[in-house]
Amino acid sequence: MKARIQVVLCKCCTEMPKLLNMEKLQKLAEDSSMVVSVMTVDAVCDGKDLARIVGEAKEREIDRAVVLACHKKDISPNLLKAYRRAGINEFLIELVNMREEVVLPHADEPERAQAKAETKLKAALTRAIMLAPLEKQSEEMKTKNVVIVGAGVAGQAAAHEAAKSGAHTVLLEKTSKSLKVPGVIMTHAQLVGASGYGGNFQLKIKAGEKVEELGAAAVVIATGGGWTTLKGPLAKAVKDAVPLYKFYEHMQSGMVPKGPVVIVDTPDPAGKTMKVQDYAWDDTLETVIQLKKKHPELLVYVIFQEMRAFGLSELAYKEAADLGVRFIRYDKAGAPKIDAKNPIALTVKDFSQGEVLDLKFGTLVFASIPANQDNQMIADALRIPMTVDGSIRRGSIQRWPVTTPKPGIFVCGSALFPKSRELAKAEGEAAGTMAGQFVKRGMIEYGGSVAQVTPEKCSACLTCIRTCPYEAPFIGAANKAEIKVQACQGCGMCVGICPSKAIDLHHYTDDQVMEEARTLLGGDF
Amino acid sequence: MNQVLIVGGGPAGLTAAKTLVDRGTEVVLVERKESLGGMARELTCKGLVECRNCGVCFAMDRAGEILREPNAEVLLLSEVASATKADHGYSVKIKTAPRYITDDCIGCGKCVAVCPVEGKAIFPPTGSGQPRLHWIDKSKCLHFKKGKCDKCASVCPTHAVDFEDRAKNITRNVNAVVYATGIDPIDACEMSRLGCGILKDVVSSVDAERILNEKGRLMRPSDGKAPKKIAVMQCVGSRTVKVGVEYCSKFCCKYATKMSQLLLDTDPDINLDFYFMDLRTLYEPQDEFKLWAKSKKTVKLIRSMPSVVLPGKDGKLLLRAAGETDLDITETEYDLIILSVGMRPSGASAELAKSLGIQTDKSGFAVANHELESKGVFVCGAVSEPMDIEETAVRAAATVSKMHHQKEVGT
Amino acid sequence: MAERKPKVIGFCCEKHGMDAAVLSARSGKQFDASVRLVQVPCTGRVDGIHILKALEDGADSVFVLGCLEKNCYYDTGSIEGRKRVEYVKQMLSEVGIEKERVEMFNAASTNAWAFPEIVSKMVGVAKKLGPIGGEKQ
Amino acid sequence: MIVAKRKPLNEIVEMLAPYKKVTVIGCRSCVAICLAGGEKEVKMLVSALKVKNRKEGRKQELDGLVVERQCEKEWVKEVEDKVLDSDITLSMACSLGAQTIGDMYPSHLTFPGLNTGIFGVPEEQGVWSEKCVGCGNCIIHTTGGICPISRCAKSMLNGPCGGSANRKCEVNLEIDCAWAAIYDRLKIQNRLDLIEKIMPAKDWSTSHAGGRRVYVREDAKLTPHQKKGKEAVQ
Repeated sequence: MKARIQVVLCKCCTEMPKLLNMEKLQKLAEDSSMVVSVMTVDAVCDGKDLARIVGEAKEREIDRAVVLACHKKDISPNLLKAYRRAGINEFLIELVNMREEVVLPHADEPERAQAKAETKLKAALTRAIMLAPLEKQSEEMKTKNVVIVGAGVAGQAAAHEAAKSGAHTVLLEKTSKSLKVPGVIMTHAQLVGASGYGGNFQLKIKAGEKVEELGAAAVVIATGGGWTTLKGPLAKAVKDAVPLYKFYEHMQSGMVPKGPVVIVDTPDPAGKTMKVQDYAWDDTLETVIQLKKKHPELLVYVIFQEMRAFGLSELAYKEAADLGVRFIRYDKAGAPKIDAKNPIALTVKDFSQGEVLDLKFGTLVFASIPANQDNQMIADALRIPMTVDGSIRRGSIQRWPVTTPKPGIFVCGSALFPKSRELAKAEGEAAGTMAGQFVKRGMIEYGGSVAQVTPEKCSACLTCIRTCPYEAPFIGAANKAEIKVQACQGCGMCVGICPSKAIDLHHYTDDQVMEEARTLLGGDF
Repeated sequence: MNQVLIVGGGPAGLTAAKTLVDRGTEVVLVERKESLGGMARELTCKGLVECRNCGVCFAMDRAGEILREPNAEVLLLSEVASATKADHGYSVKIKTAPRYITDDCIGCGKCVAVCPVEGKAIFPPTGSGQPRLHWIDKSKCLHFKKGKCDKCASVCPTHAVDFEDRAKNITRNVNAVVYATGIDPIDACEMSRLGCGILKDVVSSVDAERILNEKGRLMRPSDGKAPKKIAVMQCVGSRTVKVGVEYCSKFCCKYATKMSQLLLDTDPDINLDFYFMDLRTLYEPQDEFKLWAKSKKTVKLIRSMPSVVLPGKDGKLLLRAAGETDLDITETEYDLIILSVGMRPSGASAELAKSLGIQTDKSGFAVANHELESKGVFVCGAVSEPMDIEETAVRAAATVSKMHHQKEVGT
Repeated sequence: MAERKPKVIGFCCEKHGMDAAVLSARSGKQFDASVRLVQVPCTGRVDGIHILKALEDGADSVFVLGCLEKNCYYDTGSIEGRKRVEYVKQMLSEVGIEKERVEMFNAASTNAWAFPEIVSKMVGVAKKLGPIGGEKQ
Repeated sequence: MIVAKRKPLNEIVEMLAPYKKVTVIGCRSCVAICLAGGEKEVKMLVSALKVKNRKEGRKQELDGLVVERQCEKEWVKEVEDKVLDSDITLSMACSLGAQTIGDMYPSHLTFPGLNTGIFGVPEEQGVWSEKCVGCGNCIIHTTGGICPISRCAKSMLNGPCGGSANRKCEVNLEIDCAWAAIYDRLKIQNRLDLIEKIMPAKDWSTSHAGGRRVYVREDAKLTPHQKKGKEAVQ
């Protein structure tokens, strides 16, 4: 293996404080094989020095470099750009974090620090020789479509925001409600299948009876809560019980509710688990206040396990109480019951007062927001994770709050977690913006440090396919695993788990990792 | 060339800045303190093995990104002196106080060690704040007071101390302002009956977080021993007319529950009692915390607000509280008591806010409205209402998206 | 020569794992020099072979450091990583080698205290157990 | 597929202790798929053994390699020299692989590295369950597609037995009663009448009871005339 290596030592990072013996390091570098140029610069982050480095690199026609500097994240952008100008592939540049790994933490032990630095240099050189050039590719997004599943508060907000950054929004709505939002609106439509990857999805959408294909660059999941799927003894006992949002709509439309009105947090208060569905408190309080203001004579009860009047809705809580709304807290033991034979009275034990109450009611309202049943179908179609209680699971917060683990798929509102209208709207806007920005790029960047399969070794055991969070591996025409490069994020999970060692990760191949480790362990410090 | 001024380098400001920068808008971020991160700097990550979604790392990671961002101008130790309406936005004057430390600082802390001033005049960046540079408080530093001391300068291995550093006045023309000055924690000592400020081992949650963030362990301030019996008390300062904070601060239950879990992760044989009014944990439909508490023998959830904390025998603390349903009074001994304090909006009624035309509601929070936004002033983050980091991030992104729209309509 | 220096190697994910190390360094924290860091994109990339090979090549103890579980940049990477480590630990105990020599850790980018603690723990293990097969190696 | 499990390493260590030069051979078929004897496992085993030897200060040459299908002579042939060059071969394939090598090189020692278990189905990643014992006479068309021979602890043909309670087996309360499952399945298929039918005692001669079984396909066999090399010689 022939190579022409340039070694760059950054004084700013590796010398300050005066700890390491730069001359020795330089000497070591010069003496190692295949090193054609060694430079010591004041600061690699400094434009002038970068220019010098590049000049030298061109002149000595080096083909790879080892840079001893500081934290990768800080220097790599400019450094790599500079080297690209010198026509050197970014994956042939090995950055060594001398500053944070050697100089700073070992300030009191110069000898050991020096030895460690030298070993790290050796390791970097070993690795540099093994590095291979990699090209990043890009692919045009075929459409500007942002498909938004669900046209609730969050969905509509998302549509508005996405449209602002020039995306074509397609809103899928299960019912036939008419809306004023930009873009296409498909009623009676459901997402039933999907293929592809962030930027170029192929979605199967069931509109009415027929199923049609639709290309999409990004997907926003805004299915909201599963209001319609209220389950539990109370719901069973009282046929005409309504979910909160319905009650609210009726109220807006000027309908006078049959009193007294009883609002219960969940239809399954004595449920096996300690399940208290995060009851849309702000909405409930808003509703009862309006109700009380409209009809002061009406008796209104709110029955709950946990009063989650977050933030400013605490004030609404007070206001409601002052208006004469009766709040009753219960616990498992005294959970509300309704005699199915005469479903007009509800028995509940007021926990704080300890008395058992018999409440006659005209209207029974449930404020809980169960997880939406459709989530399962959608998560299945898009192959994204869910939580145990049936809502969509958000990806790592390292990425962003409203994202799923899969790039290009965003999620907002009660699909993630039961929320109030107001917050759902904000999340919708956030998700919409992100989707819009994602589409605006118009290109998918991919490749580089991604996984690759050696077909001869593959046993098509499907382990990689089951393990990958991004659906990148698939079984190709040759009945061997292949990697969908556009979907691969380069985490290497499939590589680590492949029982036949048929997959390897570019830039972090087994040999590269183990050789580096070996060299590092070779040093004595 | 459109530039946006962001006031406040906390979670809200940072998220807004990042969102804007990502779409090619240039931002000027003005932070009063010496490092980015706002409240998040001093908050601890609540996970040991498993993430508990406190969102702290999210804010701090953004801080790191913004500092690397070429399109973001970060001004630390700075205040916006004035913002006057100009065509296409505002002309803002920014005062930047000198730091007296250059970027060469490597955060070794030798300078702090040698500083002769009582309570030090040179400080490391607060908590996990970014960037990791020290700074000198001119008002305390002997070099400026007496004009001779240069101990820090002489000991600094990278000669990063620069007494010649001068204050700067910067003027920028921006076409929008994001007002995200965030919050101030309520001082637990406003509730003197709970022993804060009188008894050493009564700490506010803010202190607890700071210590956890620094050391990863909680110690008794009095004798530095590891506490074995801890009480966590909710709604200190929130939901109390006395302190004048009638609203619920929203995030206290979240951080307190997660912190309690962290405490038991680090030391399983801690006995922990959790006093609360209503358990308002965020994003937990299953009441995970209740389930968790049930599964631990050493954890008790007590629905009661303790009335008073008294000194007990051999350095312990005595906490008096009424029972959950019956009203008989019980007294329990603790090694350490953590008061979960709420928050107040910070700088919602500051001069700058007024000059920008930001009004406040009766609880003192800044009010965001369309009229303001049409003038290019956007209020976001916890200064507008109580919220946790994750919600802050979401809302900041949402707010900024409005601005995007404004510009297309406006200029 | 003085008493033998322990050899500790850590496979460190380039996201929060590395960030935690960097932050602690920038906070002026000191830790034993004998730790060697190998950067991997994600702890999910770490393979049992890497760990065993490191022990073969003379490491006294090996640790893997990744993002907090459920907060892994690649969603499930650090969970995978932990599984690999557990498997290796089991293999080691089967051949009668102290399984404490191998550990999995998680850290977030914001806790500066975590990394030095991890290092001192693993160095402690290395010092206590000494090199595999004694000094002669 | 055939599902196997790695032997406890201490057993393997013991087996190999006396020998200086060891070749570990894995297989890319069933055992790779059930994560027991693929290249990864082979490499990890070799590495673990090397670490062990390092500890014991034992000098032992260990080499690991993998073949496509160890139960077929041709594939094994490819690594013949490696095999014969060593004192002992540790087969990381099912016992079929181990025996194939053993039969090919009788004088050479070949030890098993795996415990060959079951004809299993991967229920989910990391979980394999037995669903066939290879009795040589399949009857699942009469039992709703569920094999009582393998899935019932007593291999009952006319179950369930008296020990079946709340869908669990009396032999081990962890196991579901196969006949309960069969009942459900037949019910779905509206073939419950089949459960009434008394099945005659099973002829086990097609199974292992009939002695070692050899399946021959005359039309597929090569005639002496076709055979090449020494195979042609009777």
